[in-house]
Amino acid sequence: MITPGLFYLIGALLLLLPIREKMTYILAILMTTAALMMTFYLVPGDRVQLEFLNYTLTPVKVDRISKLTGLIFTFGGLGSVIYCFRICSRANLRLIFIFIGSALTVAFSGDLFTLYVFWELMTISSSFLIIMASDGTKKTGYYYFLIQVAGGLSALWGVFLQYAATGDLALKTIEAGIPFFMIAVAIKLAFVGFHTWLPLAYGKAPFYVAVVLSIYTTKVGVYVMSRLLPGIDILAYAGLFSALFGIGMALLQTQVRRFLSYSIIIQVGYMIIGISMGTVAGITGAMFHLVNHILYKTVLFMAVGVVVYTTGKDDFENLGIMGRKLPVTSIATLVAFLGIAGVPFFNGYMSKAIIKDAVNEPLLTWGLNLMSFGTCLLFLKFIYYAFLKKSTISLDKQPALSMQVGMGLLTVMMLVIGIHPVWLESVTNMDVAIHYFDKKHLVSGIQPFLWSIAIFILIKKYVVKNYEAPLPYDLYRQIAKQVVTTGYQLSNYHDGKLTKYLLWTTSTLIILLALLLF
Amino acid sequence: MVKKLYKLGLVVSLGMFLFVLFSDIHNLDRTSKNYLSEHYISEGVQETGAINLVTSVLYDYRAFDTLGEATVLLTAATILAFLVPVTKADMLGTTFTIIVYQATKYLIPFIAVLGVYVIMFGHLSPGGGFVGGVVMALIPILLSLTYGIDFSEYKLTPNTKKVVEDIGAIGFILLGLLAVLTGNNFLANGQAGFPLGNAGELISAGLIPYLNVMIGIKVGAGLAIIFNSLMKEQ
Amino acid sequence: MELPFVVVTILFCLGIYTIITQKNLIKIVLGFTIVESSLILIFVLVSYQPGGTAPILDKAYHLVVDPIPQALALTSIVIGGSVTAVMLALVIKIQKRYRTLNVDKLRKLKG
Amino acid sequence: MQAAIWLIILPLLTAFFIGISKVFYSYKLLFPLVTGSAILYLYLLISVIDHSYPPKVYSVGDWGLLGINIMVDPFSGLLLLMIALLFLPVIVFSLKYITFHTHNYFILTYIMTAGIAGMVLTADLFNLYVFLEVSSLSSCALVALKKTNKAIEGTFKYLVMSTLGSFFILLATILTYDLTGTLNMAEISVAFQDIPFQIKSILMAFFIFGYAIKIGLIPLHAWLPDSYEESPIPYNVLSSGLVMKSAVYALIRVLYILFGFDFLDETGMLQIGVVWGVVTFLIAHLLAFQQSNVIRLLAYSSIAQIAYITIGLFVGTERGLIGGNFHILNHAIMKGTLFFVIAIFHYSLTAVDIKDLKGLGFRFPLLSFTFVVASLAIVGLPPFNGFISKWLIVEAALDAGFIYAAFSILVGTFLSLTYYLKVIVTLYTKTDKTIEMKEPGLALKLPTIFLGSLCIVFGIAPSLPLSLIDKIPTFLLDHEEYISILLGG
Repeated sequence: MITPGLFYLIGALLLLLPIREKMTYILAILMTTAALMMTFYLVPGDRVQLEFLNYTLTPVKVDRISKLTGLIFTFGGLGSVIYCFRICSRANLRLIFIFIGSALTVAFSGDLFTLYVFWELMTISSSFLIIMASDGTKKTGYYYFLIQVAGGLSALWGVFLQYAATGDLALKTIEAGIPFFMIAVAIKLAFVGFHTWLPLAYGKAPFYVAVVLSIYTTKVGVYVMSRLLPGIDILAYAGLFSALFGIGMALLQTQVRRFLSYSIIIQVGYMIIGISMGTVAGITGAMFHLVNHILYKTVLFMAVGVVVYTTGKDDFENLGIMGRKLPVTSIATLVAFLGIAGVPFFNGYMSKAIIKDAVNEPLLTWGLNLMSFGTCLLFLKFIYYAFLKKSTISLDKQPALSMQVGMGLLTVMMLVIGIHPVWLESVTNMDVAIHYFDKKHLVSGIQPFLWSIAIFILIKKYVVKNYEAPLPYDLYRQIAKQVVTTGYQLSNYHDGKLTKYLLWTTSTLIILLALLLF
Repeated sequence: MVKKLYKLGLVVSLGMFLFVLFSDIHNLDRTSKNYLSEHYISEGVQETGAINLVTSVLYDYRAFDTLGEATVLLTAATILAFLVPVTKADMLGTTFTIIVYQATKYLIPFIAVLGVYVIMFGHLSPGGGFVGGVVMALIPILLSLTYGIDFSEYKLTPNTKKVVEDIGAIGFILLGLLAVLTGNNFLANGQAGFPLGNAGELISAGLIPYLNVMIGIKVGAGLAIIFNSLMKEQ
Repeated sequence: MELPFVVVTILFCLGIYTIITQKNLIKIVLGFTIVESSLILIFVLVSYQPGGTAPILDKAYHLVVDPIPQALALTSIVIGGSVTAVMLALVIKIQKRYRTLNVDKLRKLKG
Repeated sequence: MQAAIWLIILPLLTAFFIGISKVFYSYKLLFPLVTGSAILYLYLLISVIDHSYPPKVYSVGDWGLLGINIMVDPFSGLLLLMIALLFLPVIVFSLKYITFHTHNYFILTYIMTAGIAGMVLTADLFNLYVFLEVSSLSSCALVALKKTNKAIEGTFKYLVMSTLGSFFILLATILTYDLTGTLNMAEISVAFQDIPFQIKSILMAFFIFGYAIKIGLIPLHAWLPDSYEESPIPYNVLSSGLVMKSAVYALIRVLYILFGFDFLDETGMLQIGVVWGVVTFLIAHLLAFQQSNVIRLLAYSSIAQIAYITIGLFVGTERGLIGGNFHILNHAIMKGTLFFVIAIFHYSLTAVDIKDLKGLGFRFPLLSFTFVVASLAIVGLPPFNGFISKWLIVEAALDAGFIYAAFSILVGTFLSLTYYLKVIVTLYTKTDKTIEMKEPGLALKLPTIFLGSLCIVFGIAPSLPLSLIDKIPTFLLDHEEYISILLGG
């Protein structure tokens, strides 16, 4: 048995071969489908063990949660690879394959070593995706790489502490070094305060890169959090805070992709709350929400991608093209919108319902309602620009067929899950014992949506207004500046004077002697 | 001023440490005798066949060190040969009276004989390859000093000296390898069956005189190269 | 036996002091030769034995000094000489290129 | 063990023969002589490494304990392995790259290699000093090879610093002889047990100071970037890969064999070493970020990596020694690759400033990829070799209670990413400038890619070198075994 991620990694290697373009497509589809099939037939409980250095590693370990994550990862991989293989270069496709492959391996890893290695591999491949994209993204890529590696190293330190405390590298709830794992996960999740990379990277990177990154980067964080840090109460409030912050920031954005990235922060808030409950229902709800979120957020990113592809920019104004010229994209966007709004019979509804059921604190319940309401309000803005507002934007070129196929694939899946949520449970053998379509859930699901429509009509002019995005204050840049200044001063001391160097040398000798003698 | 005092302080404290170290060593109660040097002194003559124990240490017991230092000298000569320009040489413009030129001419054979003597009798009397080599190097150096570098290098071109130096070094290694041919370790002398002869005779001590010759050649040529290179001006 | 050690210590420290305080390149090289001389003096001190003679056993066995440090001293003299020669060559070269012997003017490499 | 002595003689003979062939045959004999001897040398190295366990003693001149012994054990086997991995690639590379003073370059390179092999193999304290001088003087000469102003200045600084270090090593060596009456390391080690604490500490300080200058720990490092900047770049591969490492080797040999682990623990040298390492790499990383010249950047990075090695070796546990030794090997490979790539850039368009590298990522895709791999490896990101050794070092430091050191290594990893990423990003920035360049041949590319691929191979299969390295700690932590083998032989 092998990890499905291996298909992607092998695919990346095979793409090195000098094959024709058509063959590339066939290869890509073949590999992604194979990974999907492989994941589908994995049996929970399987594991592979391996001796490395002097550890016993478990590179593959399947259980229900990882299977669910793996399924949605491979499915998203299939959709996004189909979406982008026509429009990106082969080098980038290779990086995308490595990225997806390592994300999948993380999802199936059974020990911290494997997890860390592929976690960093994800960082490396995604950073190079951003860096190689164009000259405009160099600085973004630099920033992204550094922040992600900082997170990775934090996780590594946590791994060391955990290993030193327990002598075990198995993937389970962490006992030592929790703060460091928290920082690591928080950076991946774009938690408020650690979120600076997310809008920057997704807003600047080419749209197909943003599509791929949005599927995996934050979601791997969610998965790892569910594995390592479940049931930490305080995080639920932090998640709520993060989501509310996301709502506020999203409202101020003028660029659709930045808007969507802040919306990711909101949705991740749901998952954090679910996981922090620590109960089976909570975690299951979070994982289902992860599935749903991947589906609709990817579709939204894809739709925006189509807009960027056809009109060249991703301002809100440009969305207007959607309603008139791009039928497939429009349908997909609508379905995704209803999904993200949590309207019954669309996919977001089911997981939100599970999470809401799992939460038993009034404050959090209210928070969840507020979050749903905020999300709806935000996306009404989106819908307004896309379908209601008059627009004069014209098409530069037609979207590629592959883009629409990839988007359609995910949309169909969304509809299936929305109409028949129990199917998702049965595929993964996770029974949460909940009646999705009874009165109580329907009401609580539809309520925020209706309210938001009402409010939207009332305060429309404030919502759809183009605010000036606030200048972001970035603590990390300040720290970096300090460090660079220190380095500059140190460098100034090396002014080439041999006498000075000799003086340092002799002083060292005396210090050494003194230290050793006394 | 502060800097100067600081430097002075550093050196003084280094001196203090050194003094502490020396007095500690001096006060150390040393009962056990130094078995290595005892052995060399009592058995050295029988084992190596050389009367001069320094030579026996340099060319037999610790001949490997000698190879290393020969290499260092060769490296220095190589560096100087390429570092300092080879193009034009000029000697301060001093001219000497004829007495100096003639005396130099007549002195050279004597120096050569002295050099050969010191090298050949290295295992019997004070001296050896290094000292003899230095004496031999005096010949080109004297030539350079009196007749100028041009003449000296006309008589003995730098290339010739370089080749002589290399041959000396290679010869040393090849002599060492002779023992390997007879199935012994590198640089073995008495153990490899080379006749040690009667201690005190010229042809004795196995390989030591030959090693001396090689080192003498090498050091002479090397020093000549170094000296001439340093003197050259553009 | 104390006095030679004092001399050696003073020589050594004087050399080091020359190296770290002097600005003139030639003087720095001289500092190195001073340190080297003091080291060779230590070799001599180490091998010294009261009443001993040079380790050449052409007559009957009698008290001789330790031959090993003498051999080692020879080696280190040669090494030191080579290093000094290379240093002087570099000084010549620097004088040609920089037109100065002040060590503080050697500042093309920094940072 | 006849092959062991050939490891020292063969390069020397080659160097001398090149000297002769220069006069009589000019360039005709150079190529066959150099390559033939390098290949033969590789064969000898492999056969010696193969027999490095259990350790073997070879007595030069058949004198046993009376003379000089050379000894092959796993620790020296590791250093020989590094010579084996680097030497032939460097020679092949240099044959194409070096166009000035070619003969001298090869003479000095061979002498330097002989010196390093001698340092690695010898079991005699004074012999160690002699070979140290051989390698450092020839290494100085190689720095000066270009004869530009900067090269001369760098050489002078290097020579002054390195000679200062040598003096203290020599002083300590003489006094050690005076105290123990012998120069054989094993015998010294035995005799040292009766020597008072104070004398031993001062002697140890001298040894450490002397070798630390050659290693380049901050603040003894200032000569190092200066000497790298204008030297022929293939030499830098050997310099950072072997010259620095041989000094580390000698230091560890002297400390662990002569003084013994218990004494190091007692004097607190282990703590000092670890703290020194931490300070060194933090400062070196900050300094490296400031550099605009890639070679200087790599030089500072070398200092930082050496500091990691120092930490690994001074942590004082088995895992630490394994990690440190593995990092010695890895650093040689990674830094070698980086220098090779930069050397090719320099060969093709004389670019050594970071800003000159613009757009080369698209011009030389494979080489730039190699550069990226090697720099990510040196930063310490998985799945490359640098990660494995850093993992081992951090784990060992944590085990031994040096928590601050372990944490700082991770901070250092982050800092090192900042400047390597700067170079990488510049490599892949498009530029409008039309680049005029010489096309690098296979002779330049092949060694580079060989070393670069090792970065990946040793990352995925670390057990290949670790099978050798795993045997090292037994001979260092407990020097009794080493001593008994040396005395018994």
